[in-house]
Amino acid sequence: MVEIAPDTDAAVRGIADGSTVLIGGFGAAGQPYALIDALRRGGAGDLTVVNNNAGNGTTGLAALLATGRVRRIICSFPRQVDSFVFEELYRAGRIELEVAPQGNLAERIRAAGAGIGAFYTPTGAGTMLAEGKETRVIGGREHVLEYPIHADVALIRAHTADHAGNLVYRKTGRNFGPIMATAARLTVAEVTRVVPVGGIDPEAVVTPGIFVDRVVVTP
Amino acid sequence: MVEIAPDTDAAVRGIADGSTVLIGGFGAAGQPYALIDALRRGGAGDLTVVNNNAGNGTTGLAALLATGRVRRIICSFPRQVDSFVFEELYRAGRIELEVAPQGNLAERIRAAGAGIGAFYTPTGAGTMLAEGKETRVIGGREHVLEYPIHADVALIRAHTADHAGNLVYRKTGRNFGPIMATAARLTVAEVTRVVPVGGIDPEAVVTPGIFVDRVVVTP
Amino acid sequence: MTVEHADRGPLDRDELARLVAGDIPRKSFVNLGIGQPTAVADHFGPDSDVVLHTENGMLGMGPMAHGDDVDPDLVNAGKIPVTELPGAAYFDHALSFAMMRGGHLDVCVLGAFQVAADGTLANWHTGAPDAIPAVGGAMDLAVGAKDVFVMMSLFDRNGTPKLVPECAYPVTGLRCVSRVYTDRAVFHLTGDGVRVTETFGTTLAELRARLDVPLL
Amino acid sequence: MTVEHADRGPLDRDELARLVAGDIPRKSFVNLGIGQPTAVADHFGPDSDVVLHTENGMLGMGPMAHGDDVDPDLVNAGKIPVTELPGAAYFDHALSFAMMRGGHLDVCVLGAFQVAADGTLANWHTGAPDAIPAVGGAMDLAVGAKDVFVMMSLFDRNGTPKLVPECAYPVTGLRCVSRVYTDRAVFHLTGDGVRVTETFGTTLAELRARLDVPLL
Repeated sequence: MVEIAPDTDAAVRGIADGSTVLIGGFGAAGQPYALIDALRRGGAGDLTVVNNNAGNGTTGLAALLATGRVRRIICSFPRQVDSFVFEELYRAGRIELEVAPQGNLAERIRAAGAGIGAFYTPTGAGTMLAEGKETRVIGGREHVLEYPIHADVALIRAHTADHAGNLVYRKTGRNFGPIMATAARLTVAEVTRVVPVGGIDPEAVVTPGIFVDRVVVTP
Repeated sequence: MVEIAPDTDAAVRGIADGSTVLIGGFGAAGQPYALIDALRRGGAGDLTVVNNNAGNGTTGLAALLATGRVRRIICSFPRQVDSFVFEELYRAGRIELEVAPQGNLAERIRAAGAGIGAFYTPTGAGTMLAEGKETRVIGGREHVLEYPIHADVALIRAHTADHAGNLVYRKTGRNFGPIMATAARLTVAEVTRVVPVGGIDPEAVVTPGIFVDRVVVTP
Repeated sequence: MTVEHADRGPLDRDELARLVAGDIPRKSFVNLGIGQPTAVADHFGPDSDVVLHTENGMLGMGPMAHGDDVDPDLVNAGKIPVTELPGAAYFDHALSFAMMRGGHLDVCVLGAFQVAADGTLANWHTGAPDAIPAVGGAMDLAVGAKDVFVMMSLFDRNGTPKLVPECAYPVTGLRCVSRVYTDRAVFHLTGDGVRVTETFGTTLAELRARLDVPLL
Repeated sequence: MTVEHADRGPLDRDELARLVAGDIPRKSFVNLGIGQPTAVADHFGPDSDVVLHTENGMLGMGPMAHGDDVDPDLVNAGKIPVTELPGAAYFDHALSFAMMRGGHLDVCVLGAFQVAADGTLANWHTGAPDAIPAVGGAMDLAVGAKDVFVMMSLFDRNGTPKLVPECAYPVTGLRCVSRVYTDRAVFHLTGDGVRVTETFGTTLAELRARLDVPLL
């Protein structure tokens, strides 16, 4: 059974310095703003953050970056019109950046959750992003060997949870949530509402409760 | 848009000799009996069939095997109390058998659909089922290199389709259907009913229509 | 420290299943193998909050279905009709095996032909030349579950021990079993060796004499 | 066979988008890259039955959302609010990229800095030493879509051709582009070489003179 945390601070308790943190969301959609704020307040440092982007505006992930407590970010698209917080840190050499093709990012997170040790993909073959990586020709096509991204913590946003920890999402807010939930030792979901066990149709569950450790309701 | 076939014979038309055919189902649950019967009537031979099992009783997959037109079967669990059709063929040397751990079978089918060239898994390492396969130690643990199972055809059973080809399944009848639908050049689904476009909640779609070529309604 | 129950007979199947159930922590996610391990489900207390996984795509599996409750679309890994509990979830084989292989199940309970002292498991193939091999999800559970418990009789019909220095049967997984529950004793396979926690109708000394495996 | 429209100017952006839309077969599953390719969506006929994919997890994407229809949970790959059409489906990033990488999309339309004669694409990185690299889903689309169409101006501001013998910019994917739609001409990149199907405000002879790429 999942833990229903009384507030976001309780929901993120115990996140240690040096943690690798998966953060859901694609831009604003599905970004767990309240949990990111709680992580920022919690003060953990030397973090590695995995997100599709590198924050935008001054809230959420951007505000976390602004504290200087993120040592390294793994993402596919750090450059947005309003990603100035990241850009300033990056140009000042105060944050490490690993850029991965978005599909490799997703597949590497899924691989961690699914117990895959590594996989070959044609994505990125022959490009800068494959430099230094092992390659192999399979079926006449060059493939790159990619490794899973295992994490200590996943912070995601879903729409509804039940008391068994089952989650459903809302529209394109789903994005990385379901795979990130599988890839971390501790998965925390902020949701709009929690319903009793049996309140979600078993056929419609997207993330089964086995992948969810803590849930917190946020507006 | 998906094609709604008028009957099962039309639904399986054009399946050539020598095809690799993914057949959904785990035992009877989710087994597309009507499509298998149509494939049998269609007369294609020299088939490779991929299913979790190797048929049971005298109907469905077992009846197809009984025609002698399946050259080879890839499955995880051919031995059941009533798998006598397969057993007789196997002992007579009239069918080839490749046994794969069920998780490798599922992951290899998924890999074909997802464009993965190969993957490393600890499942099977050090066992007979890894003999002759490439291995590599990752994170201190021996892994086996497994390749995708690409198919010409997937025959699956779902519960409801809409005219866009979106599918939902029913209970544990879901099993291999969603991944098999992604791994074949031609995917055919038998369903209990077809509803208009918009008749399935977009949040509850399990197999999006992009993976489905033909749908046929069967009782 | 071994607790010896020498003044009674070996456990029967029901007692063994109850013993295993009692050792599974509350709120665990558990997969029970087909055959003998299935009976463990009958012995979880009402407050155990154990959630059962079946590899054909379900969490929150309930007891076997009977009569009108039988639904051909709702079966367990042994193809036996089962029921659905509140809070259940259905998913496809990719996600179901991701749970198993990705280390998300707390415990699986499997039967075995043999278990080696280092935890290597043999439970899928007798090795007989005319046997039709069939592995199902056994190798995935063996490598993937956080804890792999084995339930078996300690001796075969000929009195030969099934806890062995090295498996003679084709193996299912290397060094994966953490505990072996038998009718005669419970064995914890630790990094340091095999510890006997309890005996039934026998003594540690007697087991030392009958097994080829050093016991701590 | 090249159709020369020499008696007119080059295509404007709208005409180019219409041209691309007209070449996409009915009932195709299509991903439109951010920027200029997005405009292609406005030119599908009512009976085209084209289904739009957005890599952040949706098939059946509708036009941009305005006013009360804006929903922060419903955006396209450029984070622009969009709408949902009947028959839409939502899914996670793993399945969305499985569609892209597994060869399920019929067509994707991408912008480009440069395309080489062999179909090699450069569209993600200027190569400038102070540029912050950002790739998104471009490399996945490049290797995964059945047909990769590029939409771009044929010449940059300095008049330098962007269809080149070899890319000078860091590449996105090798030998992946099948067609290049530009304001001046449409190029089909075949196994045998580059074929010009149509010209606008120019001639095949003129293009032969200005491009370093042999034209069939």
